Amino acid sequence: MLKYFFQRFLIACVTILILITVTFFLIQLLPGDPFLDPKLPVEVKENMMEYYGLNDPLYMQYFNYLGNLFQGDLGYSLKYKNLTVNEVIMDAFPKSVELGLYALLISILFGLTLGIIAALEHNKKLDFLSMFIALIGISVPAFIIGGLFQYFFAVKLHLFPVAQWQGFSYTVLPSFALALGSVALIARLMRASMLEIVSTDYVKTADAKGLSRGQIILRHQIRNAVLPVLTILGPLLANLVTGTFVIEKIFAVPGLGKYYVESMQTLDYTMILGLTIFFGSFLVVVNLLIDFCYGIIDPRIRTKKAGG
Amino acid sequence: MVLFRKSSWLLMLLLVVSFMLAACTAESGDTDDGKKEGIADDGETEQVLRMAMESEPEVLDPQVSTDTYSIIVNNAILEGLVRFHDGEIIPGIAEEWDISEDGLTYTFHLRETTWSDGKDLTAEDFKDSFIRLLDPETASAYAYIGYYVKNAAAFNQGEITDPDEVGVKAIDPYTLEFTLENPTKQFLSLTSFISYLPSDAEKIEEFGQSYSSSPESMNYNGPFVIDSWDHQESIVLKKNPNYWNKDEIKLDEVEINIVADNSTAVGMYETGDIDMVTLGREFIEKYEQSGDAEFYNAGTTAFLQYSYNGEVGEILKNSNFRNALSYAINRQGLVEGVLKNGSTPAERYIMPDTLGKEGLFAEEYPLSVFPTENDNEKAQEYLDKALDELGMTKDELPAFELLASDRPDDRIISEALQDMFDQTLGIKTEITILPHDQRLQRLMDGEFELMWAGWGPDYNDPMTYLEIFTASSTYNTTGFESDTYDDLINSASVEADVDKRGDLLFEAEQYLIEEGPMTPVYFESGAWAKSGSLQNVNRSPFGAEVDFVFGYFE
Amino acid sequence: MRTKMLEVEGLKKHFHLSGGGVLKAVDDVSFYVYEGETLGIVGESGCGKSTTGRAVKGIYGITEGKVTFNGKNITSMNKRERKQFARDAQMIFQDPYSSLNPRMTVGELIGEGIDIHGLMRGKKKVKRIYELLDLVGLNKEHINRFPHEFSGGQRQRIGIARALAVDPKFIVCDEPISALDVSIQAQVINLLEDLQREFQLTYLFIAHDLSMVRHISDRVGVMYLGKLIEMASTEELFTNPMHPYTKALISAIPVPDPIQEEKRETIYLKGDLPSPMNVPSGCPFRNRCPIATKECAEEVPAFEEKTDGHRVACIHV
Amino acid sequence: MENENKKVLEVEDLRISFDTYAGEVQAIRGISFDVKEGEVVAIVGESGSGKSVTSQGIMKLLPTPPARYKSGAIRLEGKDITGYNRKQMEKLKGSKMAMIFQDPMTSLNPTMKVGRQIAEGLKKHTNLSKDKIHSRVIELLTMVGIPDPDDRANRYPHEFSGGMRQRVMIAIALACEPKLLIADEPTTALDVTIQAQILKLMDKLNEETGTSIILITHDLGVVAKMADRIIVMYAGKPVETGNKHDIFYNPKHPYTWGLLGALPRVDTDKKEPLKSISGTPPDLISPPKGCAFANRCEHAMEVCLEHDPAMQEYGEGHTAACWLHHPNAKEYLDQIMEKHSFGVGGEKYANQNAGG
Amino acid sequence: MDIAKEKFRHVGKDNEKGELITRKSDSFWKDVWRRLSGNKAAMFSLVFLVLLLIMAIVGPMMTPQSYNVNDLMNTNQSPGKEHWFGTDSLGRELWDRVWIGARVSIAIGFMAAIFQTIIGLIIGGIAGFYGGRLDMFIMRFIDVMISIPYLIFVILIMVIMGSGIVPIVIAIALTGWLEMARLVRGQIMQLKNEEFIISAVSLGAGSLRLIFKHLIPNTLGVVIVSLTVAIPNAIFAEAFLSFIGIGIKPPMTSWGQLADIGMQVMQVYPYQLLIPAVFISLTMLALQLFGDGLRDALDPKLRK
Repeated sequence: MLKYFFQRFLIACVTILILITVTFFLIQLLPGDPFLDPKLPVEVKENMMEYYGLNDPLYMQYFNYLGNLFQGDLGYSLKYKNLTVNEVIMDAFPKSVELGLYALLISILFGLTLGIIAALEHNKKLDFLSMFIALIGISVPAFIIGGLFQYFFAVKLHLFPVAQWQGFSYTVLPSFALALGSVALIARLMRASMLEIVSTDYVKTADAKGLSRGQIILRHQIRNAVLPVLTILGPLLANLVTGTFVIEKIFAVPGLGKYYVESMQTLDYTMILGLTIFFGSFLVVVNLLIDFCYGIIDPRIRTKKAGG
Repeated sequence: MVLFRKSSWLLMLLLVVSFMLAACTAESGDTDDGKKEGIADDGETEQVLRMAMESEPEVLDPQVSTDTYSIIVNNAILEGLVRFHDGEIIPGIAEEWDISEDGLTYTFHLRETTWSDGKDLTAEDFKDSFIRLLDPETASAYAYIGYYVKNAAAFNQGEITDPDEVGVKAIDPYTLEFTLENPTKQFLSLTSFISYLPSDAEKIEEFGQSYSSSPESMNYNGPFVIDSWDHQESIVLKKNPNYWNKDEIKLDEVEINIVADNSTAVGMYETGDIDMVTLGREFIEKYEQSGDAEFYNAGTTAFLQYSYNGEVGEILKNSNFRNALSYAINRQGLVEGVLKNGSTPAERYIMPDTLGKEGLFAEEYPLSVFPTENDNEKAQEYLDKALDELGMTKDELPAFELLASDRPDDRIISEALQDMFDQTLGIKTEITILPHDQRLQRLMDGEFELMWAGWGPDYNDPMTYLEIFTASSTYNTTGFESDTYDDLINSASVEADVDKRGDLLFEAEQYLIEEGPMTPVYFESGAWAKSGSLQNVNRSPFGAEVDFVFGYFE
Repeated sequence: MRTKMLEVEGLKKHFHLSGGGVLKAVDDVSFYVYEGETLGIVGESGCGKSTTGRAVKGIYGITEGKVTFNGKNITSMNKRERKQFARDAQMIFQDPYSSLNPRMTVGELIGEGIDIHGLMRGKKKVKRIYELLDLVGLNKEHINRFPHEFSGGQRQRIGIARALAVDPKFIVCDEPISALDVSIQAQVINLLEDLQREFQLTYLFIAHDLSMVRHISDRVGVMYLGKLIEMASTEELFTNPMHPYTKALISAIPVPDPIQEEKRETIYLKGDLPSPMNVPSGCPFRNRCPIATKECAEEVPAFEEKTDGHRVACIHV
Repeated sequence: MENENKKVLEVEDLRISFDTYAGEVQAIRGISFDVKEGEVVAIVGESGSGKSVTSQGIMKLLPTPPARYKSGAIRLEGKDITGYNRKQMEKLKGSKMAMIFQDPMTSLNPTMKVGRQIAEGLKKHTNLSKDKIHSRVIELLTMVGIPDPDDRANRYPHEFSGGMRQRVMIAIALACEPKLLIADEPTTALDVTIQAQILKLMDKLNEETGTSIILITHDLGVVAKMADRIIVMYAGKPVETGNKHDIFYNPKHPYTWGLLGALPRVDTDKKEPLKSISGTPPDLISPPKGCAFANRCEHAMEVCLEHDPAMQEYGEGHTAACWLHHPNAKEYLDQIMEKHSFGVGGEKYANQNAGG
Repeated sequence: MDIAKEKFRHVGKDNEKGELITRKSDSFWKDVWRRLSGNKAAMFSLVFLVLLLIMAIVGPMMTPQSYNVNDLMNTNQSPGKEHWFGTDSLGRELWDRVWIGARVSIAIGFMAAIFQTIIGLIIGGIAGFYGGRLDMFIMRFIDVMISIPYLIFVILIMVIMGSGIVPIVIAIALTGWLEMARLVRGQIMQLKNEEFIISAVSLGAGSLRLIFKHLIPNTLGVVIVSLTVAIPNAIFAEAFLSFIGIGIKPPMTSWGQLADIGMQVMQVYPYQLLIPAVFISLTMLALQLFGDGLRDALDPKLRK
């Protein structure tokens, strides 16, 4: 088991190193620099480029960056000039994670329920209703959903605050808006997974034991059906945490997504790199964790890995 | 089976209920926040201003920051030698000042006051801050704002290394003297500008590059201090008890929320979460109808810029051709039909509210060159003439690239222009939309044909509009190089005589309109709405975009 | 002297698993097949019989050992020889459901070998396909149908026709009947026998069903955990099995005759087949063997000729 | 076999269809049989003959739809359970009757410990305390021959080999001492040596507990070893029933002849070709008008193509459905009986009960 | 039973009939279509999509106005007799713009989906087919690519190629192919172990034949299904790009852009949001349902 994780960890490290390298040189391909301002006299700009080390040869910039990175220093942002990327991450990431986790929770709760209902009522009214609800989640772009939620539930009905991130009530609308797509995803996956399991032999065995339908569903179907759903939770969480830009913007949530997009648009080199590395590592860690959880839930994998 | 069907419906119901439940708990949470509303428990009006800002200040360090939002915040937490308020220059930390006859020496007499932490605020602080602005080590983007001062440019560019040679002197703790390179009319107002604001050397020493990144890491000398700063979420300002003029400050607290999306901000305004809001183009009509919209001058002259470079430049250099385009533009239509934000058609280049010799430049030197509405016949005439001069037929005209940034207004105006040129003249354009920074890069590389652009003033003087088109200006990548024009601007900038200077600037504007690489389209305004009881909050094209320092609730 | 069409010497096929283990699917197996005969290979699941078949046909690379077909080492053939080998040696598969490409018609399936080896085209090819269909007892109208429309037995006959299309000399039959019903098994076995007679084919017949192997084979080899443990002529093997595993295997097959079945004595082996991932040291069979002794753990018993043409790998024989 | 008369299960003219996109598949087209106490009844037939559907039909394990009970009655210990709903069936399943499936690799829930899977049925059908249930689980595991049952009960199915899993399945089935055990091809997926072990176990349990067994298989060897009575099914219908000796030594139906002939004979010269049955079973969406086997039958007569033969009795409990035994066909029957011997072991029970 | 004796004449077995397949012969795709056409939701979706395509072609021709002609006197007019879908802030007919937007969005959806499918098919196919080191290398490469911020690519492409349909398609496809490649690789890896592939190998089939005759036809079903998923994804991606201000070249428009503009004016002119939003959502819904239907129709488990 340990050996397996160590292996995975090594591969992940190499992947991240390549990621850093590729991203580093890719950004250099973009025309322009972080200090675009037609008013800037040439000399002033020279001063700035010099100060931020952007006049060094690329390879030196690259190795400097790596050197700092190994000390855990992602450098100062070039836009928010007195904030380090570390500070930005420490400050904004928990908010993104909070939002992402709420959304994940909602997705799991609603997604599983809808999926289970749909599967149990296969080809009946509730199946269609559940799947229709799920499909709407996939069919409407997030920014429209977010905007509509905000307009109706906050501006018109005053049920929730319009925007910002100052307490539980502030989290409801953005979390739901963010979750809708993944609710649909999970619901559909769960439904398919459940339907597959309905026709497995061990469900028949359970049936032959004389278990009631509820017992069969709870003990045999759902637990096994959840496994494939689990495998997507990692990527899903990563998506939810990193893909919040639209929702963050609409609901003025001070998360990382905003920094990410903004850094890209303003060529804030250190920020782009820092966040890319951070998100890349986050993705890797989440996947490792999910792998681990998967092992706990599915005994087959547990021993296989222990043995291998 | 029947049983189970029921439970399925039950589950479904449960989902709905859980959402409703969330709503209920949220509502009860809301009542806790209820005291945010304007009226305090004792019935007296609470002096708390809540507002929204599109973006977070990039950096509050006055010598480093350049962006609109830092300027708004710094205007409230720091005070320069003078303060710019409601279109006027009023005394700031300097009680009074003397300007030498030749306009080259400014002597400021400072009042005895302290930083927010009680430390004395002296002329030395202002001097150090100014030197810091110029220090190449600071790598300030706005270092050039200090170039008017003697030897400032040389020091910034490393030609001299002794800061004492720079024309700024602390004669005694409360007397500061600036010596300029040339007489500069706008210098006094510049001293209210962000780059001239003082910063505390001790804090800089302590925090290094992280100076001003949090409330504790900076010192204040303005009406307010920062109470808390949640990055990208809100900045809360509290009244500064050590501010010299604190009696004039009515607001106890200012809560600045960072809300990027304008419709979100408007939503917050409608639900009473904020007291004032800038109105995007879309909301103006609605608020105008209810009488709640107020308009303010944004100061920007929006114009269509041309490139004189290359083959396309040969066509665009032709003044008849530019006139043809100019007459094809329905300025009134754009302003009234599309923007609706109180912008006015540009009949000249320099924004009418700009200060002239004594009063407004536009009143002292009236000019009205461009039609407010399109004149298709004239446009056609000009085009025919131009084609004649160029020796080409209309079919030989290329499809021009029209470059615009991805701001929604820029996009829509460029689309409108495209249609106008096509409908009136049959001139085809291809619009290229680029993110703001990428468009800037194209501008600075001079890689464009037509560009939708504009110029916002750095200071209240026609010069800010005119100097950008000199041959040596970094902004001017259009290929427009005219000795006549450069001479006019150079003469004006060293001219100490106010009347002569005014004449020179007017001549330069006319020349630019005739020969210059741009066609003014409109003078930009903005609209905003504020709660009825909020008074004395100003919006101005110069200085801080929003000035709430002296605001109060009735 | 009969010619040996196929000779296998010291064949090993190991798989490196992604987890890091090594699966010794076939471990040092040697045998030969005479021209025109049927050699049966039997064994339980996981004993490596199918892997042996595939390795012999050159589908897998060989870890160690030598496979000679008509005197040529199959791993060192040139391109032309390889193509000829691909034609001369054919294979019939176990699963009639997955061994036919579901997107191809019966005509295309049977014609594929003809196309690959460029044997004939156009009307001639169609005529040949009709012949083959007839040969395996299918109708002409089946030519445009898709595999999923056929029953298992019919599909298996399509598979046979597909192999026959290129006039092979040698066919590896990889459990061709184990997925079929009893009545259908007989059809296929009879067909294989008929074809062998008609075209002088040589078979390597892999199966776990001993009675069928007994019926069709001239000689039989028994495999256990990647090794051949006994090999003899069919009569000899079934009447005089020497290896304790072979004895148990033969006795375990229920005979479809109630009276005989009652009279028979079944040897029940203890325990389960070990996983081929961890084969016991020494004799692989020792921990289930009723006559195992300490010595059995010490070394792998040699696969030796005990009586004329009867080879066994057991130190107690 | 002492209580000859006590019938555990009676099935009468059971017909089950499946509704599919292509139409109604008549999977079982009328089957009647009974199972006496302690008896092992084997249902033999090839895939698609309806033997598995019959077994699952009795247990009502078929999902409805697409399955549809068209007619027939099922009586368990004399009680008519045909119209039982799910709740009523739940009480019977696992306690009165139990089932073992073909593939032990997939019939156990991979994420549940084996002990719990056995205990589940006990919890449902008995009022035993937790401890008692546990000790019963251990007892069951011991009974089916799983070594170290205490440890094994806490393991997951993937840690068991195929044979061991099938033993666990048997333990699950026998947990509540059912009257009837339906074993649906219990050894098909197992290796021969393991099959022998499992068969021995089943045989032992049958003797010890007196549980009646319906053994569903296609392997006539297994039948010969295990069964008391045999039902041969073809295309959704039984074509011949009888005790072991009737079927093996005096078969009446050409399909049974075919089945027996298709097996390699132990006692004859091996180079004699097998008697194969050519062709393929009919598609049960449109079963033929006459005898379903007629198209593959060497001895088919005109009547076979037009009329479906009814079951005729040829001795106690020995019935077959074939026109050959109709008086009108006697000449032809005699002819072929002289030429061939049908059945195994060389013993001829020639024509004793023909026309009866 | 009374049956004439002559009926008992021996006729023997009928080989032809014994091997007869009574069900109608269906090719794979015919079979799929039959099942698909039985799926009401999928068929409704198909009809909707076809209607949409037709309207995208003829819609703009139904009004005398054009999608790009301004009418500054008639901006933001509500839907009604004169302006079927109302007008936008430049007084342009939303009716025309919605159909032009449909053309653009659908074109982007299809082109991006097809483009990324082709890339994914080739690269995933190579990885799956050759396996080993090459596979390992490609998969790592994909891992890295997935973590690189998508917007960097988009901005890079926009800067190099400008705004417009083609750069957007390339930008979307450049990231979209990754998933497709993984999917195809998985399929090929699975197929490689199928007996029919081994069977073809043992017949002496070359790589080309294996790929084009055996592997690709058998992955096609899965690929087509993911294609139907890729189309809405691409339409969504375009909408997202519009939201962050990177879009197609004006005066052309797309649904994403229309919806983005509509979002801004939602509180004032709700129809400007509702109309494009409804079209986007219905199209997504239709594509999803059709994709689902296709998946079901292609599912080999249901074929037996």
